[in-house]
Amino acid sequence: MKLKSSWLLLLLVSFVLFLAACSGDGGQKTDKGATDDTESTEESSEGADESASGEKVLIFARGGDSESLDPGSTTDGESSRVTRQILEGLLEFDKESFELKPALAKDWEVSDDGLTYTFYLEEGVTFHDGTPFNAEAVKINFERWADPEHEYAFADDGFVYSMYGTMFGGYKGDEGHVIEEINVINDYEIEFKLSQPLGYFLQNLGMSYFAITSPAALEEYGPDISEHPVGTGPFKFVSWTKNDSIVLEKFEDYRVEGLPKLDKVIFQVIPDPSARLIALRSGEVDIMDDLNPDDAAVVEGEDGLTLLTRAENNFGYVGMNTEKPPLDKKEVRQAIRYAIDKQAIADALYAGYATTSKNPLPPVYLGYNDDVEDYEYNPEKAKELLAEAGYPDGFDIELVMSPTSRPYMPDPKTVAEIVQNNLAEIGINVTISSHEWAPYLELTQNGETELFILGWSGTNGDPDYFLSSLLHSSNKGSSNYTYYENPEVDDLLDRAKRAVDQDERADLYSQALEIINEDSPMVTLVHSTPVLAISDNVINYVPHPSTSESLAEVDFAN
Amino acid sequence: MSTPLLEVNGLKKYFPIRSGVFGRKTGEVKAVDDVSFSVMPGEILGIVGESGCGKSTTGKSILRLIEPTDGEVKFENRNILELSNEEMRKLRKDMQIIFQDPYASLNPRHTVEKIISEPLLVHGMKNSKERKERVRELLEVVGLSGYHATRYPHQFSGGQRQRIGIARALANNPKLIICDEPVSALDVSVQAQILNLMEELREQFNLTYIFIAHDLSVVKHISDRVGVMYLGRMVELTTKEKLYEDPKHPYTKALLSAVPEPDPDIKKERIILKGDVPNPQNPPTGCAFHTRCPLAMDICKEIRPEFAPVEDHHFVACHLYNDKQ
Amino acid sequence: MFAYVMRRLLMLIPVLFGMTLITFSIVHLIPGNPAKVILGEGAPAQAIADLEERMGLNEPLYVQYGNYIMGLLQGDLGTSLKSKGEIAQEIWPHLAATMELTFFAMLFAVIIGVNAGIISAWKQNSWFDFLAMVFALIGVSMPVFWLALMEQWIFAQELGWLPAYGRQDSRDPIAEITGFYVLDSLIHLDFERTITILKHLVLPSIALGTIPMAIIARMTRSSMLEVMKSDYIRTVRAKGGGQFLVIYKHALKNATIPVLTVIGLQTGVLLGGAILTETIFSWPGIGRYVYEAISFRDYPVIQSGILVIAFMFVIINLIVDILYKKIDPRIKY
Amino acid sequence: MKLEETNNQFQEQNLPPHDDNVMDEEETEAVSPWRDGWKQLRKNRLAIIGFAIILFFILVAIFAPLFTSYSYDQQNLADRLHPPSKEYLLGADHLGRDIFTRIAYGARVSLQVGFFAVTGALVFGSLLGILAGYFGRWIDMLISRIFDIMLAFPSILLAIAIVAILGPSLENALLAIAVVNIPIFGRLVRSRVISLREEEFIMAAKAQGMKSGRVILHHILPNSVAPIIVQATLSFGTAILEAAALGFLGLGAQPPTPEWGQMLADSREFIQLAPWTMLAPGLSIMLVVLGFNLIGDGLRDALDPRMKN
Repeated sequence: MKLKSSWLLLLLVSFVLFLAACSGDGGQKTDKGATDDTESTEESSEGADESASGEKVLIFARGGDSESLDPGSTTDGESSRVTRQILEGLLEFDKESFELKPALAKDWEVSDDGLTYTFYLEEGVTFHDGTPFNAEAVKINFERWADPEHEYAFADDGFVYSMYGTMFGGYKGDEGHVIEEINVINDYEIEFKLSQPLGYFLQNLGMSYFAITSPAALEEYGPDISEHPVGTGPFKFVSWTKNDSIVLEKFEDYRVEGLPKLDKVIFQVIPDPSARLIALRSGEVDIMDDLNPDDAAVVEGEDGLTLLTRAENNFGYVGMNTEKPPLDKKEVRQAIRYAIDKQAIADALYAGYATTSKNPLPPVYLGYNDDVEDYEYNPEKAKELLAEAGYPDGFDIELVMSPTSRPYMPDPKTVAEIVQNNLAEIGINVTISSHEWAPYLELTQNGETELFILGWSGTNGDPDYFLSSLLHSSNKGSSNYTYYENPEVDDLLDRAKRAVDQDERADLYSQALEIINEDSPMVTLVHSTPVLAISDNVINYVPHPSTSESLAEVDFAN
Repeated sequence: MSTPLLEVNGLKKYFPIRSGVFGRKTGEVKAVDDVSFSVMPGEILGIVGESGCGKSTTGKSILRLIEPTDGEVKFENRNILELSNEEMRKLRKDMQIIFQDPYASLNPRHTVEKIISEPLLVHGMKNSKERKERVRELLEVVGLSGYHATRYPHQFSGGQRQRIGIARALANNPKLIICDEPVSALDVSVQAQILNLMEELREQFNLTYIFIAHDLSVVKHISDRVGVMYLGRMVELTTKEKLYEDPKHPYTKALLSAVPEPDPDIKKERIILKGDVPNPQNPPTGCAFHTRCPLAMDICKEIRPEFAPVEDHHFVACHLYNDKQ
Repeated sequence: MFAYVMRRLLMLIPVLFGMTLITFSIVHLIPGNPAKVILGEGAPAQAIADLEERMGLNEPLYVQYGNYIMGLLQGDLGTSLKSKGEIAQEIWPHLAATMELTFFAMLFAVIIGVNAGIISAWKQNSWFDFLAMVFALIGVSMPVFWLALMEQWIFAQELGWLPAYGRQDSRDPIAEITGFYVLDSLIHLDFERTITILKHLVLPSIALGTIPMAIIARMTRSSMLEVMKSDYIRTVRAKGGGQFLVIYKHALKNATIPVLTVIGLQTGVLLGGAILTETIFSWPGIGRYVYEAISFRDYPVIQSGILVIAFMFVIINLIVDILYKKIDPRIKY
Repeated sequence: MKLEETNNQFQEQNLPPHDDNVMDEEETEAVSPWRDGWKQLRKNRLAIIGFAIILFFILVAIFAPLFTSYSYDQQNLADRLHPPSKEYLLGADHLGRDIFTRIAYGARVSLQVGFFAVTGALVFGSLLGILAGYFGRWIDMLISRIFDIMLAFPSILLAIAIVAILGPSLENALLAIAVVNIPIFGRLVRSRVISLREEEFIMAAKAQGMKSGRVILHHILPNSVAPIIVQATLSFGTAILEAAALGFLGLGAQPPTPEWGQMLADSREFIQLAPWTMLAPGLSIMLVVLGFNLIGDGLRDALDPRMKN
């Protein structure tokens, strides 16, 4: 008996303490709430940019956690966002575009045949673990990605470098693999020999996936490298609480004098966009990515917050499996393109932060073809085309989608509902079925879907990454989800890939886009301009179209 | 005499006791331990004993409502313990039971009509009109009225319910009815009414009863022969007259001394049994009664007395008498 | 008592075995190919086949199950496909986060529920009783996720009293010792931080604890009403003076059984509800860990996560049963 | 509050024995135990409120088209996130659909899910419970262990896993909820059967020579119905909550089906812009569940006072 009452008493006491603690603080907060709303936000964020120890700590709120911090073995944007701060590649992209800039390689040369690239490396750079950065380190990293048998490939632990395979034509021993050999000329000079020209070879090297890890760390951590990244970047890795936060701190010996400005960067996971915004407004975080476009107006109207946009680097589309009847008929596909009101989608769901698209390529890209004729919203024409194709009364069809928010499409479910509504007008009866992201991709890859909603974001600023991946027949079963096949297009894309002259490439891509527009394997919907919000006292933060930007120069005002 | 209607030989029912980590069998309660007797057609055999002595278990084991552990139950010369479930089910037409608790033994969600007509249905009376007729008839036989048929058990008093129970038992004209303390739950005034009814019915329908009770006064009223049980064993069995006039077993004597005499002038020495009924999980060795027996001898602690006739139709299990033979 | 505990532990073995069988079959029934998931968009078929072979996915099912059980017996919960990390290590912080949240939710439920129940019974048919029981009824019917959203809207967004997400101030993360942040902050003697962490606990604990709170209130009230009919209480009442405290003490003792019952029954509900609460409040707990693993088809995490949650549930029920037995030896199973 | 108002309708066993001729007047009506329960229930104010709530939602579900000039999937993008007004009683959602209309049609979905999930769980649970309870031995061992194992998993987690296997859809969510509720009914029925098996009237039925099937169907089942009905009513509420939770996680009904949980999930993004969109679906879920809980409590008091704790 004594035991029972005593534990209850203990609970009682602890709860009273708990309440007392909360109410005490709650009172304080109420005072704040009583003053002007905006003032309180400023107040708290001002107090917040310096932590108790006087450090500059930036909190970056995002929707999902990183998969892995080994940049080569993941294709996940949330991973490269973080690794971008810790590791660097030979080259990097300019702040707002895909223009190449030197990074670990201060200079480079390309042979006339486009088969030999020589890089001159920065000298005196050290990794976070104190070991020196040199040509040998570069070679080890590239060999690790290319060769599953390499001692640091960790293939037995499930490490796969699929971005390397995609960008460099496969792995060691594969027919299409372009990097034939890598020669270390001296500590600070390295040479890549290609087996065939690759129009976007340099462009690839700017991607955050091909960043250089300290070989000593690979040796030390083995497969745990995915949780202990060691690079030459402006910030050092400190800790990772899964599904919660990743903490980075300033790398004092960073190769660029005076950078980084911040002492600490914390990537905080807040899955729900509205909770993320609440946190930003209350000063709990400084930057939030993936703002719901509808909330952009809220942010713009609020003092203390600034709305930022990323440059268009993507497009969202409704894919049509060109092998499945009745979608195998070109007229049906064109009818569907006419039936969908892209403008309404852009206006309603992106709150204006999107432009309708006619090419499966963003307008800033090489080879963008502005001359193709857009399929304006025209239900009448759509009905005619349907009748022409032999479906005057429409048909039943399934539309598959995944509700996961993507940069090109913050709310796929709503898009699906609008598409369903649009197609109903021309007699096509759409059933929506939603799946989780991973099984959804598998379904579409296997060509088991009819209509589906997807999109594509650029990573290296090259049109090949869009067009070959999505529409080259050799990618059926992987990223060619529409199962589109046109030998003419294949040929144009192949030639564009190998051409070294950029004007020639642009022309080839324009021609391909013309044919694709006629064949209509997909309903291109919009190029979205992802919006994000930051606290006003964060300065020098420039969102990059690839979604990964360096935070080295970011600082707090005052 | 003709052949017995029912013969019980060496009937045993042991309930296992499980305990410990693995729920192993660590012992058993010998609820019925080697009981034998027989019942003649038209006879009323009373079985008495204190509660927990195994008399109810005996009754239910005979009907296989509880599966006996061992022994032989012969009904009209068929060993019913060897019958298949279906054969047994059919035989139940002839062997019925009236339960002790008239409140618990009637399904509270059925009308009287349904309660009484159900056994008719399961034994082949498919015509519902016929069944209705029969239910009315039975109700009147047990002293209720036809209009009671549409009511539910909770609308009746205890005595009325027991009448319903009797009507149900009678439904298929059984040969044997085991009455498991049919009146012990009732008021004394009602008890007599029910007992009288049962006697009338026996004559009317030529029934055979095994009448189980915990007090001798009730049994005296109705039985032809009486068996006395103690701790799962039969200790004495004889005709009613002999039992009441010349009880042999010390336990029977003690029981009888507790029966109130209608005539207060008759002085009677009351035998008070010392101690409690022993734990049936761990019954005393030898004669189970020796711990409480005023006449216990050394041999009683060690050897179990045989259940044997000491006179004609008078069986006793006691060393006092075994010696005399 | 010892025999009882031992028997309960032995009875656990087939249940645990069945649980592994269920988690194993769930994972193998979920459509989708783990190798493809790992390799991501656009992996060549050969690479997939190679990976399948390396992962042992080509082995017959019983071999895979055998390997799984052998691994479990050695404390190996597998490796996450997504992060490539050891699940046994990854799962602990999540588990700690959920346990802390569940604990405070239960604490809230017990303190409020027991007291409301006692006072309601004491003041039977008063306005307090009426209000408390109406609240309890509404509480039992509350969709946890809606309550969480409303709390977030009102207290975090509109009033700004309490934080909207997470376990702590992320600007100033705690140095973890046990993974239970309240405990950790107390160990650091950093009481300011304790308060911050408690503030983060308030909204999710209330969301999660409302249903058990309502059930406890109702059960305590009805068991109290029976106690109040007892002679003991009648005597105290008749005497008058200071009676409330006497009865309160008496009542607390009697509240133990309903509280234990609810803890036993509701832990599962809490652990399940945690998936929703954790998503809304960005709580890095095990519910979210498993849920995200399901959407990414991280099979080993799904398998081990579900198993760990079920295991926790089973253990808590075991403890509750043993406590029952200790409190009231008459209870038999 | 009448929660405690115990009635003794079913405790006949405890009544003192009456005189033999108490109730012999011919007029006495035959009072079935069900009717007693109903009488008791009618006196329970809270249960009546519960009935009123459920009746209201049933009417709304049936006559939904009469209440509104919109259809549940009619989009009007120009009016998206329209605040409540004359035109849109409860406002419009992110696709400019009338929330009131969607709530009304959503009542159909929720009530149907509740009904079919509970019926499914009840039928299979009772079947297994009877098998386990009546036949005992290894059948009981097997079934009871399966129940133990299923109950070891938090139900919503198990339901999520089942939906993950089958793919998200309303039907699969319903199936999952039914499956996770099977052991609840199974255990209840099993324990009922085991306690009934010892009752004398069951033994009496056997003594009459009835076959097992008849004993189960005519004697055990009818006497287990009261607690089953109570549990079914309470489970109705739980099932609706679980369906809404699955819908909230995107694992339930598919668009444009107006499922309440899913509506809540959709409106969650607009907590800043249009918080009213969250109110109606949440309140509807709560009210329906509350209604079933009130009825369940009332039924428990009326039909089966023994179940109370």
